[in-house]
Amino acid sequence: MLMHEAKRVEIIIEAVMEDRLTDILIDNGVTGYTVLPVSGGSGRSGRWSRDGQVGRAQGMVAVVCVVGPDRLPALLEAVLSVVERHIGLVNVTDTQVIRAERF
Amino acid sequence: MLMHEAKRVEIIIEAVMEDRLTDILIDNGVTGYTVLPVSGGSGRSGRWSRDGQVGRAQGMVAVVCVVGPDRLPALLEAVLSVVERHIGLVNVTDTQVIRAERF
Amino acid sequence: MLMHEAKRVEIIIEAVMEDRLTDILIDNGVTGYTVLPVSGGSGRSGRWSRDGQVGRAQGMVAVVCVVGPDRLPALLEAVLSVVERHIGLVNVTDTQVIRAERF
Amino acid sequence: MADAVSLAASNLVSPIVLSFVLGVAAALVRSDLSFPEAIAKGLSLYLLFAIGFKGGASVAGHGPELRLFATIAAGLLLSLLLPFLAFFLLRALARLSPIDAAAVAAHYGSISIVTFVAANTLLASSGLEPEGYMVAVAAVMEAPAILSALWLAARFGGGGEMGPKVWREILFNGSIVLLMGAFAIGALTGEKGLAEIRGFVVDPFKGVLCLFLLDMGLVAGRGLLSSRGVLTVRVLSFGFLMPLAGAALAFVVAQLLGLSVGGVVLLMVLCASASYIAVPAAMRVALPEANPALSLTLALGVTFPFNLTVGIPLYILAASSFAGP
Amino acid sequence: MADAVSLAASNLVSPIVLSFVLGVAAALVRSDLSFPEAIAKGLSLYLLFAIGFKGGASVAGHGPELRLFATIAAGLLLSLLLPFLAFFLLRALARLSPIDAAAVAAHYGSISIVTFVAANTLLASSGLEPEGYMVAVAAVMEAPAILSALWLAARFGGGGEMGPKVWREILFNGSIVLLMGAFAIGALTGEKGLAEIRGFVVDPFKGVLCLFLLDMGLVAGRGLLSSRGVLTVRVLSFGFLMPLAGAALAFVVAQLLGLSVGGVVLLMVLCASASYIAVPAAMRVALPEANPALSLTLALGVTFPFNLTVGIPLYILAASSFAGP
Amino acid sequence: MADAVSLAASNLVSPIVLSFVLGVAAALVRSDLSFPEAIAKGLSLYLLFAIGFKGGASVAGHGPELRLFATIAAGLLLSLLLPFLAFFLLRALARLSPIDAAAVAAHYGSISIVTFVAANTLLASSGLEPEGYMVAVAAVMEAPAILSALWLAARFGGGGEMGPKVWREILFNGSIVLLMGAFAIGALTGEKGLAEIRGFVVDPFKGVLCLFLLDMGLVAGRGLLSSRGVLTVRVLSFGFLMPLAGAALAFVVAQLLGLSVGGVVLLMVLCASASYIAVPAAMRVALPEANPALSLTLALGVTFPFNLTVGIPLYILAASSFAGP
Ligand SMILES: Nc1ncnc2c1ncn2[C@@H]1O[C@H](COP(=O)(O)O)[C@@H](O)[C@H]1O
Ligand SMILES: Nc1ncnc2c1ncn2[C@@H]1O[C@H](COP(=O)(O)O)[C@@H](O)[C@H]1O
Ligand SMILES: Nc1ncnc2c1ncn2[C@@H]1O[C@H](COP(=O)(O)O)[C@@H](O)[C@H]1O
Ligand code: NA
Ligand code: NA
Ligand code: NA
Repeated sequence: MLMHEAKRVEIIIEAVMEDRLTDILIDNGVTGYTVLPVSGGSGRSGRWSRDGQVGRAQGMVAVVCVVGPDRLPALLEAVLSVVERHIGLVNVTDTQVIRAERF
Repeated sequence: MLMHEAKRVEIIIEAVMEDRLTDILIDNGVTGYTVLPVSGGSGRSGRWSRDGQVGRAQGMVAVVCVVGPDRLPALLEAVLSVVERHIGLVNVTDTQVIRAERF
Repeated sequence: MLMHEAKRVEIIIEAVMEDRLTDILIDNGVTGYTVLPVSGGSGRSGRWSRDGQVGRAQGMVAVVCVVGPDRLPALLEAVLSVVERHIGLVNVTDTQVIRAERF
Repeated sequence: MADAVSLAASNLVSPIVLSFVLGVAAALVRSDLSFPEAIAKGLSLYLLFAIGFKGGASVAGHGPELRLFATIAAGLLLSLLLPFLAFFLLRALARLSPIDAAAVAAHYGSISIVTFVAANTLLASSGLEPEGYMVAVAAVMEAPAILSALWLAARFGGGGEMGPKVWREILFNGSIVLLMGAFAIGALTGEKGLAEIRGFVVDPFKGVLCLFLLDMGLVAGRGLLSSRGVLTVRVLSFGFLMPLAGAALAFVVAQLLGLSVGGVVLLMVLCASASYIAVPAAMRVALPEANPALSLTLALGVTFPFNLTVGIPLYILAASSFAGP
Repeated sequence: MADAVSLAASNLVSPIVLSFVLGVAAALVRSDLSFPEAIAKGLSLYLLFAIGFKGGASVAGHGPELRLFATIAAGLLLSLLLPFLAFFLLRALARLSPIDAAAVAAHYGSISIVTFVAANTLLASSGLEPEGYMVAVAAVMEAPAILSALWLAARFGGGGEMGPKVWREILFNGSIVLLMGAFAIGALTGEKGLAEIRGFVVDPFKGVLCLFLLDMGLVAGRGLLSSRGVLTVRVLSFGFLMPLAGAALAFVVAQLLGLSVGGVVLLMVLCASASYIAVPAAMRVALPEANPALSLTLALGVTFPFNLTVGIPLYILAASSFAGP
Repeated sequence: MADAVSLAASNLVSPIVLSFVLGVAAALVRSDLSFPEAIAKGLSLYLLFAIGFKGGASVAGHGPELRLFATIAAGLLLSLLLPFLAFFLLRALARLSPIDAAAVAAHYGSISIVTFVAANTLLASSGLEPEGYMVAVAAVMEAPAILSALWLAARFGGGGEMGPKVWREILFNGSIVLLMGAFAIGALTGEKGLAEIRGFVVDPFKGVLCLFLLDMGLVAGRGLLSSRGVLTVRVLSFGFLMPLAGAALAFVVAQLLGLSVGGVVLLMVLCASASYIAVPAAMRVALPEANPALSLTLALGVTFPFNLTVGIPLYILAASSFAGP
């Protein structure tokens, strides 16, 4: 099967910032992203869990975005503008996709 | 530690198609897969969120499947037969596993 | 943008073992990890789904941990000590991060 | 006439309708108010169980009737026929493609159980207790329209997948099984069973319905916001005309069946309402080429609020005017 | 005898049992009906809180009794001993490996709180109000069997991990803490506290139990479907014999303790039932080599339905026959 | 005085307070008892809807009053001013950085709706029915403190982001919209509406509150365990002093407004309590440099339990002593 090179960008970011991040992704021409819930974690700011929580202040979400390699720099620039002041983690992995016309 | 090459296949597919996809994975000799819930996303068909939804029509799931490299072509063939007519995204990443006998 | 090499370790492990795993991660100097819920899956021990379940005996979680390459061996050693006797899947992928000082 | 106005007014200021309005309003001002998916599903499980159980218990009280079977048969037939009417209107009036028209037609041939529940509640507070078996009629009307719509899609659009798997999924769809199962339990345990769980299925019922409608308002409002594009005037007008056409047809059939005023209203509501839970999922599987935003926005964003606010009082008015002196 | 039959019959057509049956049936026809995990957990939190609170409030009404402590001690002892009986039967009759036998034995030494709740509900509607402190007995019987089972696993199977961490997890297990905590709150606030929250812990209780049993039916039915392989006739027969053996033992002990008819029944139910929430999780941690499908299918798919439909009426019959004219 | 002691005692052994205590205790012994996030959110949606609706229905019963508007204006003003008092104390007493002090100040200027609900419930059982419109006062006091705090952060700490988007988020925050919306529905449908859904918003209310407080106890206890580091004695003392200061200020204002004893208590509770739902999220967006553990631990781990156990009875005592012979 013919596969095409692409980048899988995974952004773990505070739940309160989800909308700001995805707005900026769309504004920067990203054709799609997927949000995965996160149930807990740990980092320099301590350990946390969503169990029993009502407020949105504590907790992260994972946003996965598969893009063509050429779109990566612009996307990272955009992401960084949101993540900068906030808790967040960005990792980029080489991947391959079918149906490249979508990215 | 001894690591073995493998492929991490991530399939983001409509929730209503989950059973059809996993049935076909099992039929094609995949030894295992894991389904992650997805809380929202955006694509050419618009932005969506599972918040407050009752029906299963809207929404995706992420199916992760780690396989030995030799099994990849058959798996992709099988996956494509389900994804083809439906909304869905497949990406394949090189990865490494311990305990290769399992894949 | 300057990117740094890192490893993305994804551990799919029984939900009852989550705390033991994350305790050992922290004890071994891992600076952070993120836990994703898993809604179902299949493996040699059969097919399962979290739907309607009350107990924690059945079901897995996915723990994602991004680390600097130098920290990988120690981390895997630690993870294996927990996974060994239990159902679990570990895969390691090359990735790139911004802000390497965090890993 | 004064009665009609006062009925409509009292409907509009009921907590049930206002809760829906609140949800829509919150969505439109882009509030972040939202229900977790699990809670929304939990509320709908409760409503299906409670309405099914109460319907069954009421049938147990009255004993089986011949009219029960006749009404069920009529419901089945209506559900099979309505998609043809809808398809025709959608092609002629709304100018949809055959595939999209077939998909929307499936929604309108099927029923909206929440509209049914809301009508039931309003009828009860107007003293127009309907036949308990109307719940069973609702259940049998969930699926058949899908069959007609897929035939239409295959005939005119060359699409539509239909295997035995799809059929099992449609027939044993969760909401049908729960509704019919709870109905059976209610019928088997009767008044005694109802007395045992009245504190669950009766007392808090209306309040739970309010909360559920609040959530539906949020979902409908957000759906309207995000799919404003698909709603042309032609499409919109279908969302208002189709319920009236369905209700009119049901009115005639219900009179032939000799249903009580409450029963007439409920059959009208079933025909006037459009599915937004079971059918959308079935369409994604069997007719993936159809645009899902179109059906959902019409069913949940246009026809549902129309029925809830204007339709139900209208149907009550029609049914009671005809009923008597 | 006529009484026995009518009791069993009335049990079988109670909404509670029928809801479970509905769940199993829906699973067997492969309906997609399902409860979100969060809702299932929420229902179980409610049931534990309500049953604990009501038990405590009832103790507050009657004052502490010497018999309370004797019964708790007896429950503890039974829970420690039953695994030995179960282990023996599982090795001799069902031919399981030592590790699997030990794991299953832990489940049967512990208790099923939902079976307890269902029995309580049936007793209440038969006018056989049990001692309120039986809730505390249920709570203390949750964990001890794990100790015996792990000893058995270590002695005969060379397996089983047991650290202080495992112990804390078992003792402060969520369901034990909630049950005992709610019991304490009920005991402290008494009738007055109960009056304050009666609209929550009493009125809707039975209906919530129905919904929970519907979910359990779904889970049990799906479990049976997916693990038909593990259920040999020998293993199956254990699932029916063990509750009878446990109930018989409990019957004797309860008579020695001088419990009321309701109390006798509940002690029988506790000994006859098998854990499917707390113990399975503990076994995955401490005895991961054991096959979890075996224990779960037996406890939830065989013994639970057996107790719910046949067992409880039988135990009531036994306890009341003996109690006298 | 005897009255005061008995009031405090009866408060301490109410199921509501004990449920919170149980949650904290379970967290401290590291039990795995936990509520799914969806259930916790569902409970809070229920409480907001019910308290809002009942407040509105009660206003409908009494008709609008001039005092309503005066009290709302006073609440607004208090909410704008309290952050300055808090900021001063946090800088002088607790020695926090300007940014952290501003963030904590925002929490204490705003309100805790659960504390409000608990106080309401205790007042009702003491026969001190407060003004229904206090719910509206609570709603308007949720957001303004954020404005003051961000001004303080910008003025003294050089931080704080404030765009129109942030403002819309704060004003149309889910809990504000639901509380005010339900209040409006209650006010529109009045006693009749209340009668329709009494079985949902009134009867089970206290019990639901218990379960929610149990969950809050778990979250508070776990928060305390994991952030022991941030709580110096100086910071801790703020957590006790600030509610007293806020309550004292509110007491004076409430007397000037001429509120009933119940109304005085509720205004004191609003000023004495600190937000832990809406404001924490707003601070993460607008003031991300502030340490969130500090505010949350203070609000939920210190001030909330203080108000629940000691504060509310104290405020009731103060308000009733003054009210008359
Ligand atoms: N190395 C890491 N790998 C995976 N997730 C991480 C890592 N570091 C931080 N996180 C996630 O990001 C959140 C915030 O991290 P921090 O800002 O370090 O407190 C944590 O709670 C984790 O959910
Ligand atoms: N480039 C992408 N990266 C990650 N997820 C995507 C991407 N494109 C689409 N998706 C996901 O797939 C769903 C359907 O995509 P589409 O068919 O483009 O509407 C979206 O709602 C996303 O959840
Ligand atoms: N190859 C695989 N790819 C992804 N997930 C897997 C794979 N194998 C096993 N799993 C996950 O691990 C769980 C236990 O696997 P097993 O021990 O093989 O029964 C499964 O239920 C899946 O959730
Ligand atoms: Na219809
Ligand atoms: Na037992
Ligand atoms: Na305050």
